[in-house]
Amino acid sequence: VNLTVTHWADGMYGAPFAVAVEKGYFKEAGVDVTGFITSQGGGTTVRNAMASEIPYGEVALSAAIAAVKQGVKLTIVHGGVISLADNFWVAMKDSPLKSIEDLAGKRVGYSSPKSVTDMVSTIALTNRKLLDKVERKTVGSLSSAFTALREGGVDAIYMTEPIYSREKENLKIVFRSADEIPHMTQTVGVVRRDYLKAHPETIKAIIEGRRKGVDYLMAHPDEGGDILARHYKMDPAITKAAIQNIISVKGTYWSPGKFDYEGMDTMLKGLELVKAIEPGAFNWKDVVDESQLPADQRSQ
Amino acid sequence: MTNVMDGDNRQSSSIAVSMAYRRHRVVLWRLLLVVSVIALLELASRLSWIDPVSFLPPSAMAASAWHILVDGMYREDMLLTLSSAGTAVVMAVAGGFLLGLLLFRFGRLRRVLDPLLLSYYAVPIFVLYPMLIVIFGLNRWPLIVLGFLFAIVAMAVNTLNGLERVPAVLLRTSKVLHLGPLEEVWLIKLPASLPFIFTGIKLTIVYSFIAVIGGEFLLSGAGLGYQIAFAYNNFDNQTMYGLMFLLLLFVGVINLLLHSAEQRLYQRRVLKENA
Amino acid sequence: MATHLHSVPLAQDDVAPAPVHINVEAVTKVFSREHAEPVHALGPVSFSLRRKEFFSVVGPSGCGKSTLLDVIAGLSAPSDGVIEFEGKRVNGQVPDGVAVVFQEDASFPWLSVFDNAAFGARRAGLAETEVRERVDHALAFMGLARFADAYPAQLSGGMRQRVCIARAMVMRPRLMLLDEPFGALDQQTRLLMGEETLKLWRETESTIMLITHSIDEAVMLSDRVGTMSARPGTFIDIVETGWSRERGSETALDPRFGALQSQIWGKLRGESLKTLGERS
Amino acid sequence: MATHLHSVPLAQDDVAPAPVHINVEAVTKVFSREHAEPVHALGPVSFSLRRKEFFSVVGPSGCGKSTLLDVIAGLSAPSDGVIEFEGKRVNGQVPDGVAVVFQEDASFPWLSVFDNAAFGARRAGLAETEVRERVDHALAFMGLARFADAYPAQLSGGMRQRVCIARAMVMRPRLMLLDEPFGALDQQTRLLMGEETLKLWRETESTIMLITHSIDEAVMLSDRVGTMSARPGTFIDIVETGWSRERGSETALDPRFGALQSQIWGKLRGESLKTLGERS
Amino acid sequence: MNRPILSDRSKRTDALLLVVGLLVTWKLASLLLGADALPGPWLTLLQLKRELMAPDFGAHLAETAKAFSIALVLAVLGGVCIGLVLGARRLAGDVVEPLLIALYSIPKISLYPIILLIFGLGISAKIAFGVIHGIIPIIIFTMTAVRNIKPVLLRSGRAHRLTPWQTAVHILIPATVPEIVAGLRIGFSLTLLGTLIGEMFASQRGIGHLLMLAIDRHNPPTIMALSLLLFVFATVVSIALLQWDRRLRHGTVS
Ligand SMILES: Nc1ncnc2c1ncn2[C@@H]1O[C@H](COP(=O)(O)OP(=O)(O)OP(=O)(O)O)[C@@H](O)[C@H]1O
Ligand SMILES: Nc1ncnc2c1ncn2[C@@H]1O[C@H](COP(=O)(O)OP(=O)(O)OP(=O)(O)O)[C@@H](O)[C@H]1O
Ligand SMILES: [Mg+2]
Ligand SMILES: [Mg+2]
Repeated sequence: VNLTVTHWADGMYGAPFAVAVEKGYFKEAGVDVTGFITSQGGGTTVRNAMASEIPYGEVALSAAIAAVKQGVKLTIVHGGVISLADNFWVAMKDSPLKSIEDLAGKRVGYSSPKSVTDMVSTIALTNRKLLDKVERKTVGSLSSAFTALREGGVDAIYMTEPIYSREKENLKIVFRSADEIPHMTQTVGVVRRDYLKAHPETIKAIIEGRRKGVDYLMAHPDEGGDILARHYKMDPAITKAAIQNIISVKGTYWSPGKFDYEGMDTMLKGLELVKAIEPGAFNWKDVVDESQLPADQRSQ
Repeated sequence: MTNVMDGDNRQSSSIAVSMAYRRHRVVLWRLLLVVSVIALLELASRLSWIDPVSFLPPSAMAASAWHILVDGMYREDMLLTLSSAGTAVVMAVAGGFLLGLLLFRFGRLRRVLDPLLLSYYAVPIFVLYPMLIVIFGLNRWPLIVLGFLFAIVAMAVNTLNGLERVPAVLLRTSKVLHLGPLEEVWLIKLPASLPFIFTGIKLTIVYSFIAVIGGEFLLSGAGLGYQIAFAYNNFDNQTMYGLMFLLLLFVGVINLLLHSAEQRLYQRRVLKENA
Repeated sequence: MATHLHSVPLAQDDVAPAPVHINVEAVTKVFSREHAEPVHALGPVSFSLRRKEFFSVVGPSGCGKSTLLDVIAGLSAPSDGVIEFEGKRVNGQVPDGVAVVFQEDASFPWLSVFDNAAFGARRAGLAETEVRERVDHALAFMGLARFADAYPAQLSGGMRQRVCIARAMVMRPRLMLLDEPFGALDQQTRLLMGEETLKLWRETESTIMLITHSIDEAVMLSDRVGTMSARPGTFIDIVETGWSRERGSETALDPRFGALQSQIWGKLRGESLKTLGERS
Repeated sequence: MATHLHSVPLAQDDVAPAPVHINVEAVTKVFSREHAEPVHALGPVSFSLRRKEFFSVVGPSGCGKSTLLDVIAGLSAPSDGVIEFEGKRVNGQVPDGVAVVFQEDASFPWLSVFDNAAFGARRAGLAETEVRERVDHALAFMGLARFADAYPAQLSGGMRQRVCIARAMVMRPRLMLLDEPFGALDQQTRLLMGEETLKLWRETESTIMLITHSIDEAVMLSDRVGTMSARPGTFIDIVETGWSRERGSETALDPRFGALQSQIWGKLRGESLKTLGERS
Repeated sequence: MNRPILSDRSKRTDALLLVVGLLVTWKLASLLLGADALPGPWLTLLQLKRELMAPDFGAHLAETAKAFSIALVLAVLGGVCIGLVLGARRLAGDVVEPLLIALYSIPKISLYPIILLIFGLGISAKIAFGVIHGIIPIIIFTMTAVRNIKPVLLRSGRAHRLTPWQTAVHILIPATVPEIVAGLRIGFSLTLLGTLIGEMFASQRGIGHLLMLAIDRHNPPTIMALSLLLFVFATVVSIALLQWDRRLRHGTVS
């Protein structure tokens, strides 16, 4: 069967899955995973996930929240990526910019309003009291962002792994998002509610397989890099560098399953801040179901 | 002639009714079609035959559209999109017509370019976006140019089709009357190929909108397309369908206006029978 | 300027030889077809028209009459030979002062009858009052006054052809080339139109070359009648009628009428038979 | 089935009254135009054709002849009145056994001359050998044998019209409706074609209604000639010629020929003058 | 009117001229914009070779080819048939045309949820995307052409008592071949585009997916290589259609 993983092949969220498939962890746990689906945009990914044979996916938390708010019947079953370790703000190599403070009076490109890059830059700059001193521009996808940066349309842009590791000779990091915002959950695992009820064991198996993948990755980052490179069809040097880069940031990036409610709240607040969702009560209890997590990963 | 036209009163009034029907039947049928489709969709979504997460009842779409309009929260985005698409349409219509003329005039140019003209639609045109940014900078122009590029060929091809269908005897007449090349275009070729030109304009409008909105959808941070994309990704069906409804309405109205202008021009040329 | 005159004697009522208006020398036309042998459509043809002459051409179907007209008007280049109009060589361009009425319907479907008739005059930059006057006259002349606001789609075949004649007439050309302009008219209307054409010809003093399928018409109206052979068309006979300029349909009563008619008829019969004679 | 017969007496060489083939009763046609007063184009017209009759219609330009043909063929519905063909009402469909040759060029530009001529026969499902035979015959008949592989764009106006006649001929219809089919032909060819049409008519035993602009042709070929008034066209006169079935162009030598001709001529003159008389 | 018949050699010169012209323009643009934004021809060709050598490229290609060919058949058959009907039935055409065009203008990507709902994930969703992109231009072109057929030809058809089907096959289609082919050529390309867009959303296989990936990863050489591949493919088909059109048209234009 296919599983849905957001940014499969161009983000680091898929690494545990790649390892779990390669090492047979999913099979051991009792699901035969053969491939992964991804697509443009969080909403589409959630929709694709809900339409799949196993309606499970590791998707952007923001998309999951939006979906729940609009009445999609899904349940969040595990934490995914719970830090911003793969998220940087970069300038051209020869740029004088060295830190977030240098951005005052400069132009920074984020992808689009109400997006995660909008939110992260807003929070980070607000924390540093720089928000009104920096001119923020929308630059769209990474391709056009890159072009804008190269052509001098903006002075710094958002950047994510593993693209950063590929382009690092041309770029320099101005600041790392994780340094400004230590806790923020990016992705979570979601399941269609009726499926969870009918096949809890399948979900449990997926979570278990993924967890083993995470464990292996932390224990053998280099081998993990090779595996990821095979699945992503990339140069192993790049994936290895990316994994190293992520691990070097303190804090957990790939959660073995445990939820980081603080990071989830940060995301929720951030979304409200950039007006991506209407402010209002949102109770995690109603949408999170920890019953499929291994005992050591549950909150209580 | 009078004895034919003056039937008894009943007959003439029934004739009047049938004449009125004839005149307005297109509008009537169109209305009927639209209303019944909408009713069907309304029913289907109200009765939850269609998943409410995927689809809204049309009445809710209309309500949301109305709300958006009154609220004015997307006014700027709408103006942005309309002005970009409008600029693209104007450029593409003019450019496409000229291109069509050139191709018609210079057979060799046409033979050389012909195979490329249509195949370029096969390449997802937004891969050009980064290049356009390099050329035009980080503003609306890359999108406008995207709309222009996407639409111009449809216009050119239709112009070409139309020009080819101008009866040879009319072109010969224009030679006899010593029309200059410009006059010939304006007074003979353009009116003679008008039906095709109209089709070209209609497609140009559609393609410009598709490209501009699609571009916003994927690449930009503002405009109707972006807002639709955002609402879509956020599962905000109210806003998404509301905006789509407005868009549909807008393009629909433009098309209807064009269509009726076309009809008015046609009437003279086409046999209209009262049988 | 070519001074070559055709050997046929001048009309009797001309005192001095009228100047040559158009001169056609050794003109031929061959159409090449893809994947087929070329069609030799016309010629070699040589003749000249005097200024103010009324010249008619008759010939079997497909013999190259329309082709000849095209070539003279400068609408298509001859494969060989030279055409001169008013002393200047015709060279891929319709010379000024020439009007053409084509065999096919050439009315503009998007213009009303009035605007169709006014088209050429307006392009020539005439004042609108002048245009209006000329068009009104021409439409009345053609019996179309009541259809001035109609569009060609609402007219019968004959009416559309009359619109085209009106359009040419409004231009007051020095040379009128008419390709079977009365083809879609009934015999009686045709007769009337013929007389009107004579009137027009006298009034405007233009040279007229008329292609027609009616020998009677040709004989009745013309100073000279040229008879063409079957394709490739050449002139096998050019007869002078000798009518005075002030002629009308009463020429038909002239004893010479019958003689001319049967002379042409005799020539034409063989050619038409040749054309149709390709039958098995 | 209507048994109403027109009051004009039957042809002399028919012994028993021939059955009615087509019956037209009180037919009118009004074209409504948007933003303009409607045009009353035709009628009311009533007449019938006998089986195997050769009927010609003459009338001034724009009087409604083509309109009448359209209505009879079922190509457009009459505003009022009834048409019956072989006892069945014609109702918005061309009945089986009817072939039409239109006034305009209706050759299919994408088909060769041969395929054009074969079009109807092939659609009717004839065997290919039969089609080939008939088409070869028809093209030879029309003097087009050498152009079988040409395309209409390569033909002269008259040749295209002959292609359309061949296409109708190949169908061997029981009723042929011909709208000025010889309009683009020269007089001599026209005469020859007329005689061929007579031969065809005798051979195939079809009923023919011929719209023509030539009174001579009408008188020479027909059993009866109908003369139409100016628009709205009605029959002001239907004369019986009384020729035998075995006639040819020698009818023109018959003393009655002149009388018939001038009778029709007289009627038509007034109507044509009326049409053109709208002039100022 | 009598165009000189072109020799094969001058045709070949034209083609060569075109290719060289395109390559030079491309190279110049690449120099001007920088190889990072627009990789030059040689770089692109190298990348294309690399893409073609990739072990699973064949599978991607096959996936796209399958979805596309089905979509194309549906779009062409459907488009031509609907176009013929709408063109021949004036009333129906007048009623439907503005609606069709208006519908066509909404971003089709936003129809994705509905398509997903109806077709689910996988090939049928891609096909649906291809069809909705390609069918409308074909309809519009066909309809316009049918409406502009000389009336006397249609009357001839009626005089021969053709059934609607026969009328379509023997009159409407041959009389409108040039426009139908033009419609096909646009429709062909747009169907391909639609299929690719479908793959970008609903699939993890196919050329469209590769292209999206390249865009997401910001990989200009791959983007250019795949675009070139598509472009060449579409051009070849376009030329073939053109050739076919010329064959059918002989004699029609003098
Ligand atoms: N474009 C063309 N290509 C090939 N042959 C042509 C072309 N145009 C005309 N012809 C041929 O040239 C010959 C003369 O044609 P033309 O139209 O001059 O005849 P015409 O005398 O005007 O006949 P009609 O009286 O029937 O109008 C015909 O045999 C025709 O087949
Ligand atoms: N579609 C139409 N709309 C309005 N009026 C029309 C239409 N078709 C024909 N008419 C009018 O009907 C009248 C008769 O036309 P029709 O074509 O029957 O004449 P006709 O006798 O065939 O003339 P001709 O000998 O010139 O061909 C004309 O006056 C014309 O203006
Ligand atoms: Mg001719
Ligand atoms: Mg007529």
